[in-house]
Amino acid sequence: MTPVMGQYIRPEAVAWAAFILVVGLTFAGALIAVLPRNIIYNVFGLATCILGVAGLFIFLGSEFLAMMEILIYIGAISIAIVFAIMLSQPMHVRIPPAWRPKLYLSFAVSAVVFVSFSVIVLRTPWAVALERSQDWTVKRLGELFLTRYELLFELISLALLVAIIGAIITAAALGGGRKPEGEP
Amino acid sequence: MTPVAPNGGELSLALLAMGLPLLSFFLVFFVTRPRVTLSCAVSLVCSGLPLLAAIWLLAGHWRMEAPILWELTWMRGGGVAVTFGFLLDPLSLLMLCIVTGVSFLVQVYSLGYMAGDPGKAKYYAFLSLFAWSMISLVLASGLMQLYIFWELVGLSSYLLIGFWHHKFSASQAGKKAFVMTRLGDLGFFLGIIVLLLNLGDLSILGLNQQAATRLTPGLLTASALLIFCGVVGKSAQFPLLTWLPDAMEGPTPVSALLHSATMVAAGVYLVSRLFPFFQGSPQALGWVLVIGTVTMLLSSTMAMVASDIKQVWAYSTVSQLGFMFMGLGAGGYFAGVYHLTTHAAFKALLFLCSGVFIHHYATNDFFVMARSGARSLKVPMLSLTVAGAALSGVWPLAGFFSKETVLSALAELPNPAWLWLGLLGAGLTAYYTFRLLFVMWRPRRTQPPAGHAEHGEGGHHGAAVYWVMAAPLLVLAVLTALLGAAGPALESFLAWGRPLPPGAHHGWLVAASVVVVAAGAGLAWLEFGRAGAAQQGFLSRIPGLWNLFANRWYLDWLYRWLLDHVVYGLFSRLFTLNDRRVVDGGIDGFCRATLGAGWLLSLLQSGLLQYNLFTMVLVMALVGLYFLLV
Amino acid sequence: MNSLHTYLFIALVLFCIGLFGLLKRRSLIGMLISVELMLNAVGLNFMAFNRFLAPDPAVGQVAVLFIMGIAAAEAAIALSLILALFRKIRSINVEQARQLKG
Amino acid sequence: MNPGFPYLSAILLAPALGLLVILLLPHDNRRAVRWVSLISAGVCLILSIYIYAAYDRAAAGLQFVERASWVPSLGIFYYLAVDGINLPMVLLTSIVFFTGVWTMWDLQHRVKEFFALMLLMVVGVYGVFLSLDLFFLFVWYDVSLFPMYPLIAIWGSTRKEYGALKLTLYLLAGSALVLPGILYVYFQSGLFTFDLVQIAQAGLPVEAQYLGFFLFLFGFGVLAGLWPFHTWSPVGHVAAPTAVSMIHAGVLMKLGAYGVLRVGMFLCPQGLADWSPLFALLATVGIVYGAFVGLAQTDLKYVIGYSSVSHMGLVSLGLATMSVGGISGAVFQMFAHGVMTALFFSSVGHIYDRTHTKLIPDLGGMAKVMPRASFFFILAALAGIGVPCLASFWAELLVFIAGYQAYPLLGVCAVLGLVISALFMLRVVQKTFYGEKNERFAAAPDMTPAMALPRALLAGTILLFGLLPRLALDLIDTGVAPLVGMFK
Amino acid sequence: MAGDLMLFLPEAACLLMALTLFGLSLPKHQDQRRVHSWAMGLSLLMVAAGLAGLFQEGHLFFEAYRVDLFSQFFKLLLAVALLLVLGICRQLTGVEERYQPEFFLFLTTCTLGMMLMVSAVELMTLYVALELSSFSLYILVPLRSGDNIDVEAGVKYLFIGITASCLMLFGMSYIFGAVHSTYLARIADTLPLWIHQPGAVIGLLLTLSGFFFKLAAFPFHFWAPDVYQGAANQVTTYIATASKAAAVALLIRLTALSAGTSLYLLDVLMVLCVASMTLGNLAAMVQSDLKRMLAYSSVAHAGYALMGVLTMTRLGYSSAMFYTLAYMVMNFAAFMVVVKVASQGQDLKISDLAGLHRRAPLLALTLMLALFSLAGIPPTVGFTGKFLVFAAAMRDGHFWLVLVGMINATLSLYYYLMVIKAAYLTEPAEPQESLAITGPTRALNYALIAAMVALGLFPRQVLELTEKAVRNIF
Repeated sequence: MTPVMGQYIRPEAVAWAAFILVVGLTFAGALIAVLPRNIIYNVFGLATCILGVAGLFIFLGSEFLAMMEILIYIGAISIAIVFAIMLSQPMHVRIPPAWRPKLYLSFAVSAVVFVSFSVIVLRTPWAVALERSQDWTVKRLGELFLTRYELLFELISLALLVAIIGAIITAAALGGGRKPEGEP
Repeated sequence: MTPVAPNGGELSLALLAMGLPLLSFFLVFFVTRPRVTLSCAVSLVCSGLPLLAAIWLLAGHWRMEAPILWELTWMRGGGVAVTFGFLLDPLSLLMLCIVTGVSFLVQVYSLGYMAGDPGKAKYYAFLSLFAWSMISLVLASGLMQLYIFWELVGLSSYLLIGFWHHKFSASQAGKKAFVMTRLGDLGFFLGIIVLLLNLGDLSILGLNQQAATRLTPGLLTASALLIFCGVVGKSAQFPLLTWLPDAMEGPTPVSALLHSATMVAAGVYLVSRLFPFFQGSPQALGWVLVIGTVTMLLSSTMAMVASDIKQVWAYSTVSQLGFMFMGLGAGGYFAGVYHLTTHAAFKALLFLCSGVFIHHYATNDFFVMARSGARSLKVPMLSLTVAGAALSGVWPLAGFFSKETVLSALAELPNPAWLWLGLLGAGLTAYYTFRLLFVMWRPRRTQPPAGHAEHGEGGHHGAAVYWVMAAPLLVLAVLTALLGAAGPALESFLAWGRPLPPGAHHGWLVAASVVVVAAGAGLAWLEFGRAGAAQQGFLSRIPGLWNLFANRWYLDWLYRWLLDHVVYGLFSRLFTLNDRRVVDGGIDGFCRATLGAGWLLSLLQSGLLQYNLFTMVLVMALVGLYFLLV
Repeated sequence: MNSLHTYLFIALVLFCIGLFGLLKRRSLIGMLISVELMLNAVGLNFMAFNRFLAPDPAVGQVAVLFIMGIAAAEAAIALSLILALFRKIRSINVEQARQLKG
Repeated sequence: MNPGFPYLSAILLAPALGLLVILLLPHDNRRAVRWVSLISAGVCLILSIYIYAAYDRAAAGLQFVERASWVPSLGIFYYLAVDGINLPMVLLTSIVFFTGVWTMWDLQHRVKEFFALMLLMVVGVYGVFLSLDLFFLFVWYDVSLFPMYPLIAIWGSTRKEYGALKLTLYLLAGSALVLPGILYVYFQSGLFTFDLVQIAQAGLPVEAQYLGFFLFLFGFGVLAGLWPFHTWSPVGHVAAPTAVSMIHAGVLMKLGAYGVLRVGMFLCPQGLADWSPLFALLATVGIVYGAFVGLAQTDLKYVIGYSSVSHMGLVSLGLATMSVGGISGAVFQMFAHGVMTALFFSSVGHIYDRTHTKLIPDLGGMAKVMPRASFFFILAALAGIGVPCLASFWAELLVFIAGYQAYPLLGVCAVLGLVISALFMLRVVQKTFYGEKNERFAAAPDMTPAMALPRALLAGTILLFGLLPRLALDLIDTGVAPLVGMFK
Repeated sequence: MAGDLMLFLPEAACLLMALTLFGLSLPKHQDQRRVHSWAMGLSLLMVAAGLAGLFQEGHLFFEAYRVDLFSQFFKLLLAVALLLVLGICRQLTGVEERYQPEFFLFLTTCTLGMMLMVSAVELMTLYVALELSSFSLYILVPLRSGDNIDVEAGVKYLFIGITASCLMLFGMSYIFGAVHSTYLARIADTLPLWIHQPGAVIGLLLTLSGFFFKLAAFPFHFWAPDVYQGAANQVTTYIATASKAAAVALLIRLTALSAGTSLYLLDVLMVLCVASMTLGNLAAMVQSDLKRMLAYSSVAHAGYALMGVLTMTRLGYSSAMFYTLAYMVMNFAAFMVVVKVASQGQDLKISDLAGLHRRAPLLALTLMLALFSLAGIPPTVGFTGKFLVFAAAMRDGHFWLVLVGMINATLSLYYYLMVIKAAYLTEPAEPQESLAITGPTRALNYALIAAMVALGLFPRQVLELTEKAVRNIF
């Protein structure tokens, strides 16, 4: 950013713009992920939303997390979803029109949740911790992984292992026993 | 009068009289039943010895000074004590003799009457049971003991009436007798409770001495009337009088013993027993008089149209009992008891005689009997005549004297109407008695054959049987003839040997009653006795009355209606419906509703995943909202 | 923008959008996508608290990281199950899968 | 306290041991199963008679005490003792149990299971009567109830599954009130003990007694056949097999009344005072109502079932009077009615086994066909209508006196019920045993002497206690008097 | 480290077992019998380890992991549950043969997850451990052979599970926001101050929802009927026993955080408790599939367990623990019979039990006792458990709750009786041959019968143990 521009565009404004952009990305992505009936749009929406969230993470002070977010969600989850979509070929399956009341019901429930939690958020006097450390480095994270969250670290690897074996078994084998007519 | 304790002899005699019949019952019923002869022997011995004991006691205490009392606690619970024991005083001794005497005679008689019956041993067991209950009733020292045996007597009556239970009418009659007397006993029982709760003392002596002073008049009257309810039931007084005629479905000796001489007289005995107590309440005595009068007249009219010999005597029993109550109600203690005594003799005799005929001719209809040649049975025929005359009050038989005492008691009353009604009753009695006698003596061949057999196996069993049955008749006939003379002696005995206050002697009363009896007998002669008489009563020309009398004033019909339409039709049916529909149905309905709710809830599990998710999230969100609102 | 409430509300909106999708979408994969949105919202929440309130900023990050990891594992299992279901009933429409009810 | 031989535990254990032995016996060995049951029943009977005789009436109070801590942290005790109230009940149980086992001697169908369940039920019954610890009392209470379901549903007759289900659910619904009641009392007493005697002595807060008694009254009342919660009883009786009916009507229904007495009235005397008008009213309605409904029944067992409702109403009325006489009468009535109704059902059971009908119109003239069975039935009927010198007369007498004293109007109605019950009992006797005999059953065999013996035992008990009521009442009074002292 | 190993003994044994099974699952063809024997042996070892570690106490992993009597009690319970379930897996007819080693593996990892869960005192650890056990179950459910419904059940289980865990995480984030820590010890210190703030209490409640899901309490019960029916019988057995135990443990731990100071939490728990009981019992009444019926009944039982938990007193917690033990025993007994009767691994209708008393008297007896126990009839353990739970509730003055509970117990009796009726009364349409019962099965039956009665009549020792355990957390 040049100093000239800095005269006209204050850093706060840029930050605001960036923030609004990020939030916009998040919400727009979320809506795209949820609303269209075409599943591929949804995946794109998810990816967009993830980008937004990653941006928000940056705003919240953790670039590392933003990176991991993009890595895991877009790099792993979204890809996996795309594969699943391709394998299950849902594109050519005709989706019957939605049952309207269900839509309203979903909306109502979400609205109720929104309202009640908004009030909760507003009514709670969130208190700031008395002493606050400002150590945002990744090193600190690494330390924690090897000390206080050591068990957690081991555990999640185990969970992932189980998930992978399980996914292999389920995806590779289940349902293989009985194929509908006409399938090779 | 303070009672004294019995000495050893008195104690053992009284206990012998009370205990032997029970022993006999158990022995016969549970042990010797298969062996008929042995059973009869046991039973006879066990009823003969109490008779001897009774006579011994009576003779030994002819001039007793104070009542003899012996008691032990039978049951005690929660402040209520029931005593078991005996109270020996003139009244109970006299009654004891009557009961044991008739009982023994009837047992002898039954040897013949029940010969060949397959249930003979059981029959004797029941007779023993009855004897035990009746003796214990008579000797009871307390009202509760009296009540207990009162009920047991009712039970024996039930068993004996329904003895030939394969006959529907017999079992029906037994049931009717039991339930109707039970209805009366309801009052009796409540009366006892009232006395117990207010007086705390149920001993007969205590009641007679203290009740009048310790109870308020209202309570006294109430309890007396309640007790009298029991009497009404047991002695078949109006309005509970219809069971007694039906009770004639039992074997004739049973009728003689229970339903004429002893058990039904227990009511009279009870009122006499508690006479000082009843005297405490003039209203109560007034009711006794009224009920007695109504009953006497009503049942006399019924007797006038009956053609079943036992029915006639049954109605007559009811009527005579009513007559006794009139005597008692009028304040004539001796009158009632004396009539009870004589009545026991001649009425038992009447039944036993009838039993011979029934046994012989296998019919209950005296028209048929007469036509079949009843006159040829000399002893029964003569006895029947003697007893019938005594019943009608023919001089010098016992009935005449006792009837006179009752009438003179009535004459003491300020209102002459009672006397007139008594005389009317006497006339009616004479009429129906002589009606029967004339028919029996002077049979007509024109009557249509009718009637039914009580004794299925009737027929001839030979001379031995005949004489076994005839012997008791003779004994009773003699008694009937002689008891009239024993009146004054009895009177002084019952009054504890004290000199009697000179009662007003109504000379004209004798004349009046003779005239009335003669009129009744004369009318009977005109219609039944004289040669060429149609043997049809004047009542048969008045169908309305005839039907009324023949149908027992429609009392039975009323009861039947009440039973069918109120007890069964209304209460029983309604309660049953309520039970099925409301009480039970309500529960079933509740259960069905629960199941329905389960079914509805299981619809929630529709298989659609997202509706489940809705519910989950919604509930949690509502829980959040709840927190915010509260 | 530098307030806790802003982020909390962003997270909440995201959560509700995800919830809406979860309840509405009939495609199981669509539902899974919605779930991912919800998990992101949770992550945002953690990070927001972490940023504005928590004594140690590392804790929130760790939590979010683990949530991501678990989300990935979950997605793997979910997708494989969805595929298995697809092979059985030839559909990934959740409303077609209703043999179990009552 | 008295360290001698643990008689009460022995009574409790004898059927439990029998049960174990039966479970280990092979299925086809019916003979051994029967003998084991009979022997354990006999042991119980002998022990019961012994403690009945050995109980020191002068000393009164709780005797043969066995007390040990079970779960100390909750204050649960293993606490067995007898006094004047439960001793007659124990004797009753033994008599009915013994005769019941004997009555079912000829059973051929799934013998092992039947006797096993019956023994289990009896263990429960003894447990309830002997335990003075609320926890155990409830445990045994339920133990005695649930075997009813299989017992009725497998070996029963008319609408057996319906009857069994209704009965079980109904009774356990009743116990759904009892358990909260027990816990309520436990915490309200502030003692944290389930020891019934201790709670009773300490006394509950008056305001707690109101709710407490309500719970016990209706919880146990269901089992006592308290109107209007009685319909399970006739339905269940009709469905149940003979011995089960005997134990059920003879003993189990007493559990309910016993519970009201022992738990409700001991712990909540003030509550009883509050509720007694309602209690007495329901009891009286039950008496009259049961008699009237019984009048309209055509099934022998229904008749007896409703007579039980009526008679148990008397028990309730006696309890509601809060007087020594009434409660003694009620306890004695429990005993007397138990024996009587057992005799009823065992006679009906015989008739049903031989004729395969218990419909009154189908029968008739049975007195000729089966004199023994008829005799026992008629004797029971006579006891049922309160004929003097049979056991229940005395009980009814006491109850009526006390009832009249406490509630004159209800007392009169109750006495009226007696006439109705006389009417319906005699009607049944007449229609079933008298009259023309039905030729279809003319050849039906009477009881063999061996099978008549258990019935004779019951009949003998009725007569014995009828002639000598003090055998029981003196004892009962010693138990009741202290209780009534608590009402003052 | 030796001391640490002692602390970690049950988990270490479990881990060892998981690794061994993983190794066994690698070869393409594996003798099922051999794998089963290994599994049995190792799980026996695990039970032994559980017993040995029962009275250990201490912290591991920088205070993130706490070993005390409370956790060890549940670990032992879990180990025993696993052993028992493995015990009825000898004939795994319900699972395709080639996946049987994996089947055992996932059972083990699930147990491991739950063991870690009961000891974890840090929210994230808790979450990941929960997911570990959940993942294993998500995979176990559709492992059934032959049927279509298994995958459907798996999918539903999964989606309800992840929804619940989303809610749970959302709640955790609020807790984190309120008390700034994920350590339960810290939370327990701070939370009572915060409990009247909506963020904290809703956070706590939402956190509980993950365990409501495990426990199948209302409103997170919807998976239960489907999964019980859809999963292989052995898996259902496992879900119905072990995972319930872990859920109760965590509910106790988490509600204890509020120190019983929140009336609101109490209200909510009460509502959920009543709703669970009533809904479960009512819906169970109309079921015809046995496992489905048992599923609804387990919803009801979740309500009873909640009743002990919601009092948030020592008595309540210890009674809830006892109830869990009781529930495990009796439910296992019931399912054991289901497994044995469904010898082909098929679903059982209630009517399929017809004539069971003839086909297998011992199984019928066990079933009857188990059902009576479930219905809360003394002298079985189910009664004692219920009694204790009710006592705890009554002590806190929840009279109506106890009354509702008892009425529900009566309702439940209805459907249990229907099953007993089928087993004991109904005769099968066509005669079926009797079931062969092997010696070990017979012994298992006797053991279960003895356990149900003995624990019912002699609860003293176990009760003292649970009371002691509760003192560790509260």
